[in-house]
Amino acid sequence: MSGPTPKDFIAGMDSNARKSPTRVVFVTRRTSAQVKVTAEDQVQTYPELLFRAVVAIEVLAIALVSMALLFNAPLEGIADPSHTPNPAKAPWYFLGLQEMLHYFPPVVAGVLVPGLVVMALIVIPYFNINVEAEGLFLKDRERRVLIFYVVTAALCLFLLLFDVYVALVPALIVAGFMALAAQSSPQSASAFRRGLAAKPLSFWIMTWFLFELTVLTAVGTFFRGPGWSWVLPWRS
Amino acid sequence: MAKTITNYFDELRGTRVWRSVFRSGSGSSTLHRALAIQQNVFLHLFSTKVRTRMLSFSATWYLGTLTLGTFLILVSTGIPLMFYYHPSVPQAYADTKDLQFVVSSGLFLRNLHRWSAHAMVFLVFAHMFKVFYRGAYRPPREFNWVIGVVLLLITLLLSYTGYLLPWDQLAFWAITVGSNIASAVPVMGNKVHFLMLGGNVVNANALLRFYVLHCMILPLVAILFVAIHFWRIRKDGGLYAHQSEPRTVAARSVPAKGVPVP
Amino acid sequence: MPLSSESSFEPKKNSLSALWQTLFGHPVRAFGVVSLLLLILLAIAPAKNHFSEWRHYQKQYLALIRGRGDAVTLERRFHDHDGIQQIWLPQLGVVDRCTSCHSGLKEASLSDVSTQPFRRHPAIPHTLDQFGCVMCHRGQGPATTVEEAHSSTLAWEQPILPARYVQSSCGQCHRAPLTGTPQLNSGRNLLGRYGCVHCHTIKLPDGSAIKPTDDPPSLEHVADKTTREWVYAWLKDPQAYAVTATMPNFKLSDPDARDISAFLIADSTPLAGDTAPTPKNEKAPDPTAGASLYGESFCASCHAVQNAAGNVVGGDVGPELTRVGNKVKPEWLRAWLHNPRVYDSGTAMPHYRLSDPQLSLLTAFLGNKTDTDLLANVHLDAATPEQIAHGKLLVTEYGCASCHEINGIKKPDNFAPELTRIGSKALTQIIFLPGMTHALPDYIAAKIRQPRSFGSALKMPQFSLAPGQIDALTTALLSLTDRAQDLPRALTVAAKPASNYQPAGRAGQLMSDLACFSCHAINGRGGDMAPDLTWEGSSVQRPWLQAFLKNPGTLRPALIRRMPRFNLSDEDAKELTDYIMTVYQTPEFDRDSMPAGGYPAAQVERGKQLFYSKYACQGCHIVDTKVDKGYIGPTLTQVGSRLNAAWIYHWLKEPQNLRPGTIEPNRNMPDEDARALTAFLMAQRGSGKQEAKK
Amino acid sequence: MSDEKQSKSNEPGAATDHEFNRRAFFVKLGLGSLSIAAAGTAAFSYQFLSPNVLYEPSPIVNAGRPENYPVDSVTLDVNSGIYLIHAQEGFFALSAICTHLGCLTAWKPELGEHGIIACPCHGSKFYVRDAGKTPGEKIEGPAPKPLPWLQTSLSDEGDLMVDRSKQIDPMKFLRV
Amino acid sequence: MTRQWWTLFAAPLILLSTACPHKSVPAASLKPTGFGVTLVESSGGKQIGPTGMVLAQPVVVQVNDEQGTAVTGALVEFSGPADASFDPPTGLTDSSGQLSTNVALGSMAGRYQLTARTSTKAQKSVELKIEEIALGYQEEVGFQLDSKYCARCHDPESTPERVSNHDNLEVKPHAFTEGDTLNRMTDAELSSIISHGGPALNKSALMPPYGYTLSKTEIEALMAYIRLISDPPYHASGMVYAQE
Repeated sequence: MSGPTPKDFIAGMDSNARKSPTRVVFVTRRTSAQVKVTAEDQVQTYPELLFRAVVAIEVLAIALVSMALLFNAPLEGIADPSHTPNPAKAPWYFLGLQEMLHYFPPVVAGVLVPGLVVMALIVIPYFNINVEAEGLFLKDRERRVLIFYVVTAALCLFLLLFDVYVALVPALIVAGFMALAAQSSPQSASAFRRGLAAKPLSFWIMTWFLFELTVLTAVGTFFRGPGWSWVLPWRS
Repeated sequence: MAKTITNYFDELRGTRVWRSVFRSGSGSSTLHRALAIQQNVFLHLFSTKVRTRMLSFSATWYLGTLTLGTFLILVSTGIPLMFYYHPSVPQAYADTKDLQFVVSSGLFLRNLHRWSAHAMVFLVFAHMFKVFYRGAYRPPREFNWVIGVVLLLITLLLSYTGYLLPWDQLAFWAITVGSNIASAVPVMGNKVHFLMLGGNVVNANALLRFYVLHCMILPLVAILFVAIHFWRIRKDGGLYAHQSEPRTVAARSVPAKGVPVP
Repeated sequence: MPLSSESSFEPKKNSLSALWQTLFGHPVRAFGVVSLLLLILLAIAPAKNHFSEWRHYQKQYLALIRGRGDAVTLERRFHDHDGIQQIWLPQLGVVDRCTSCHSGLKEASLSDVSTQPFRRHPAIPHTLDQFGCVMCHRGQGPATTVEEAHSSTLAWEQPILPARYVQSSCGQCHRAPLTGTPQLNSGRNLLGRYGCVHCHTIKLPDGSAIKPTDDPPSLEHVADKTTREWVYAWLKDPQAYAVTATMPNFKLSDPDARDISAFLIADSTPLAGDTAPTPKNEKAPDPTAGASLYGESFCASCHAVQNAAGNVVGGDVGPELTRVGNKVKPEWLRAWLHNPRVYDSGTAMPHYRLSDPQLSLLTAFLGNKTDTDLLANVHLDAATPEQIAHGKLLVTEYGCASCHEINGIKKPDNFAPELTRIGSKALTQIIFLPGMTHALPDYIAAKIRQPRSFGSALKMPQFSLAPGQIDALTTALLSLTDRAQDLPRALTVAAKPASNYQPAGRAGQLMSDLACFSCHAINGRGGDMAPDLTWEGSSVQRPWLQAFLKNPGTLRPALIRRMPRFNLSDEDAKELTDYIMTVYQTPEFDRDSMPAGGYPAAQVERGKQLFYSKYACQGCHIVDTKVDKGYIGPTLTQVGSRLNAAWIYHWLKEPQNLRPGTIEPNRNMPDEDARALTAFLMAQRGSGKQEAKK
Repeated sequence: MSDEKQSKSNEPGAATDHEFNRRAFFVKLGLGSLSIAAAGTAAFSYQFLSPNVLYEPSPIVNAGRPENYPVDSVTLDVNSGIYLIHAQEGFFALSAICTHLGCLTAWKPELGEHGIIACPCHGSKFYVRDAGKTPGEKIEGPAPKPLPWLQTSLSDEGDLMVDRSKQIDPMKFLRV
Repeated sequence: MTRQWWTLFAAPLILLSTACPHKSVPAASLKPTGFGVTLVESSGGKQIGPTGMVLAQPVVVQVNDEQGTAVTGALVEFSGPADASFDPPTGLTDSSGQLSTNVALGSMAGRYQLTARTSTKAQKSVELKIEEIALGYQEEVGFQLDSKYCARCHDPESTPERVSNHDNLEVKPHAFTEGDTLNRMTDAELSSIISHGGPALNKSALMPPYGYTLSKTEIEALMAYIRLISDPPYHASGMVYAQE
């Protein structure tokens, strides 16, 4: 089928039923179904997708092989329980955790926070609010802005209490964008602000999490030296 | 010459033996192409068709594919490495050195394994965030998202257990620091720590446990979950395509008869 | 990314983008190109493996030996062991692949090759196959790349040991001194001699600890001996008082030195008992007589004095005496010379039985050895209690009691870090100074050279050591490795156990009173300045020994260090003689098995012939003072009345058997020659002239 | 569906013969590269799996001083699997590993006239000291070959050395 | 989308280039203020020391001008075989025209040829060769044995600590450095004279036999030492390590 066909609804694979409701067809007895579906363009998985996938994996392999040829994996002295290197660092993906352990008691940073994060990740799809994918401040604006300010202030206070400036900075930046989003409307002239206004709560939480994760991991990896004190990576 | 090879391929795909093994014969018709997917034990996890606009790079960044790629590289480099590795103290360290210095290309394989492991952790994270920002976790895909979270944890565990195996200072202290986090869990933390290390400190027991987890249990669990993950993509209606994205343009972008089938 | 679809294809801007389009514009093209790239990259891995460093060196080696005369042999020997070479010594924990590149180590015919890694290894008493390389040279044996093997970038083990410290490796297994390791031997001596082990514990693999060999004086009665001003000057700079002083410089500030001196003097208790005999109506003693008494008593065998040219002349057993007059109080000095054992029961100084006039002479002579500059600028006010209290604090803080006995302060345990395994200290545990080479030897040497450069708050004092001594000490410390500690007992070469032999009875008391062991060794204990006396009873004749103890004559004219005269009483001399003659007898032979005289003249004459012609003994010994000039061995003019015939006979047969290490060569003498020589030597009873001289 | 596909391919400028051949070339290039890579991987694996160093005891055994072996003695070194025999003619070494299935044989001085080597597994027996027989020769049993003679030599320090990796012709004795 | 596709091709090249090690030579930062035309050795040549250790005396060289007067501020560089080291390796001559450096010889026993170099005003290079001897383990053992057994007669130098017996002997022993005499002896002859004494080679009986006192290895060590220190050098040993 080529060329646009005027129609009201599209029976598609889209999952957002509110946005594109599926047409319901009543089929009477002894009448064969006559459903006109404008299906989306599809191609054969083999070879179209597989070829691309293979090329993607090959490109990845090229990158990794070059890296393996250029840089040797680290290997230090034999494990010696009597000599602790300073600093003793966990694998990089745990350095965000280790950085938090520097501020919070182990139960909080090592168990509570990661546990909550994993729980949050698991429940995200089942969380009603996310399904709507509506801009956070589009509805019930005053109340939500109030809640936002209270929550942000509480979080900042909490971080300040533990002197976690490393986590405070990303939190404040994200909060700043959220404040901007609260002031933006979908009719805004700026595309950026239109975009901000349309972001749902889940987006903001995830962005905050991503930002914190990146900053904490980067700090733990590059900016921490002996005694978990600040160092500059370029001044080894 | 080139032609002969092509013919030979076609002939090969037409033979009874080929057909008995792969069930799909030669030919480039849509049916044959569909059969090529359906009748292959690995490929049948995919649907036979995919929405055209999902082929575009920006749709997925191919992050899931790339993650699978790192996993394949890790398996194919990890198995050879096992041939030269004894999970015992202090032999493990000497073996790692031997891999670096005397085993032919051992250093290369170890490097590739190590960097791929890091890449996999990174790609899994990236994949997760990409999926989230595209909203691809929404019903009916919510359970596949949960499987994805489980796979993230498995990936972290795989990487973490592998970290100890060289038995060097880096490994030992990273695992010591990491395992002490586990013992912070109230009530059962110490039990978990004890069970995980097979003792109170990181020693030969811990090495053996981590080895078994790293080489045996976790990869099998990972493969199982990856299979479910892929299968669920098909069952949940293929790769998620957001309605707000342009489709007509994407639809035109791929020539229908793009790829000649060898 | 190469997966861009054709729809995004824009009109060709330039040839580069056209090429990009051609190669990656379509998945199929991208697949072809990317696969090819991957293939090329994958091919680099085995190629990299094939062009590994060790293979490169093996090729170079083959090129090197190709043109040589014995190329065929060398090549065959090389190809017997192709590929990576490995020496594996499970019991030592050594895996060693150095010979993969160092291919010519065992090839004697490559002695003219000077390029590394193909040099021949110089001769050593160990074989490569049994010891490997890293046992001695350290470095990383399993490595097959130049950098990792030698520099060991992450200090997996230790980097290659610089050649100047390589003797330390011998010390890992060999506890006893070796001929070929003078530096290690001297370093080990210095550890004891400079008292390092007073503060640092160094345990040996057998569990014992290295013991100090210096004898820091007790300070319990220091006020009897010296003045506060001297203590102050000494504390400020011990080497200003005596250049050979082993006491280190603590770099004390003026107030600190003032307070410590105040405390030490205040803390001192007077020595109990009547010690100093009061001199009676003294005349001014004659300085020349004092000097000659100093010389006759052979004080210089143990004590050194700085001469006008600034050279330190004399022995190093006792302290240098150049400025002793500044140090000691005359009454203490007199008491000390009278009987040193009263003040210090363990001193190495013999108890000379000096007469009162002699005491006065020596006291005056030594008391005049002063340096007016030494104490010229030291003016101390009376000590306040605060100063004394602060001094005590400092004395505790600096661990003075580790070396000296001080009233009211206990010797601290583990005052300084234990050095038992210092030679294996991980580089990651070391904080280097800026600009320093990151290597253990450099760290240790720098620590010894200038301990306080690692931090002004550090307590370790500044020792006064020559560069060679620092190297020696570093070598000795580097030998204290994990491997040395953990080596299987069967593989170590133990040192002779330290002897604590103590002669018994009154003679034993006499021998310690005379400090015989300061110079002589008996049964493994004692100094090496004078002959070993273990078999002295078999060696000498009783009358000679008794006379010698009373008045030691000279046996070796070229020696400057000699047995002093102790002014022994007859009964003391007899007591000692009896003990020596009875106890110190060798089980090898019976000393009375050969007669002292009555040898046939022909045999004596034959002995003389043998002495002068066949064996040419006159090269080292003197029998006839007119003709002979040999100054190496003892003079034999009176040997007939000195030694036993059986001793001479057995000595001639096998001298090292009776006194290990003696330089008298073993001549493998036939019995009759030895007998004839014995007869000739027993006939040498000295001329009357020499008797008279004595 | 497939009809739609077909119709799409007829778009102008889509797949000319030239274009098709070019694509086919790239496919072949890709598949060819991957097959070479696969073949290379096989060679690579062979290389990788062949160890370059071995942690095995040296084939050269130091048997100690010759004086420790009296004339006409047969000594079995269980650890290294060799017999060291001091015959009238001199020293020689026999492998103690049965040529049948590799069991460790035993020295039975009480059997035969002069003692024999017997394998406990399948009953092979070998001569050692019988006159007129080459030591190592089979008496009976399933062993296909006689016990091999191993190279013996004297080290610089005068110790007896046996090289288990080198077999020599029988009846070559080492005289000390 | 990057269009720098060529980086993919460049990667192997980069790989190859990283495989080749680069050596950088630090430039001398000293600026000479004077120039001489000759370089003479003041002291420190022909020393004997153990391998790798700093020689007891520093090596001192002097730079002179045409008139033979000392030149101050001339730049002198020391160099030697790879593993010999100098402290300092370069320097300017002092007011007496001299520069002294502490030398540590390399790890191999043998003769080390060190080079001192200065340049004239016309940028012409002037060189001076200095020779030192390093004792290896074997030679060190030989040296120790020499001092214990041999030097008392063979070394004519007398010190208060060790009086030489050399002058007391009717037949004067050869100093071990006398290459002209000792080099003519073969190893077998030398070994024989040490083991069996002078009469073995029809020489003086004053040389006693040491074959029953010293072991074979000790005699070999002694010979290695004698061969190494002989002057002129013994042809079959005393390997010369010149600048590589």
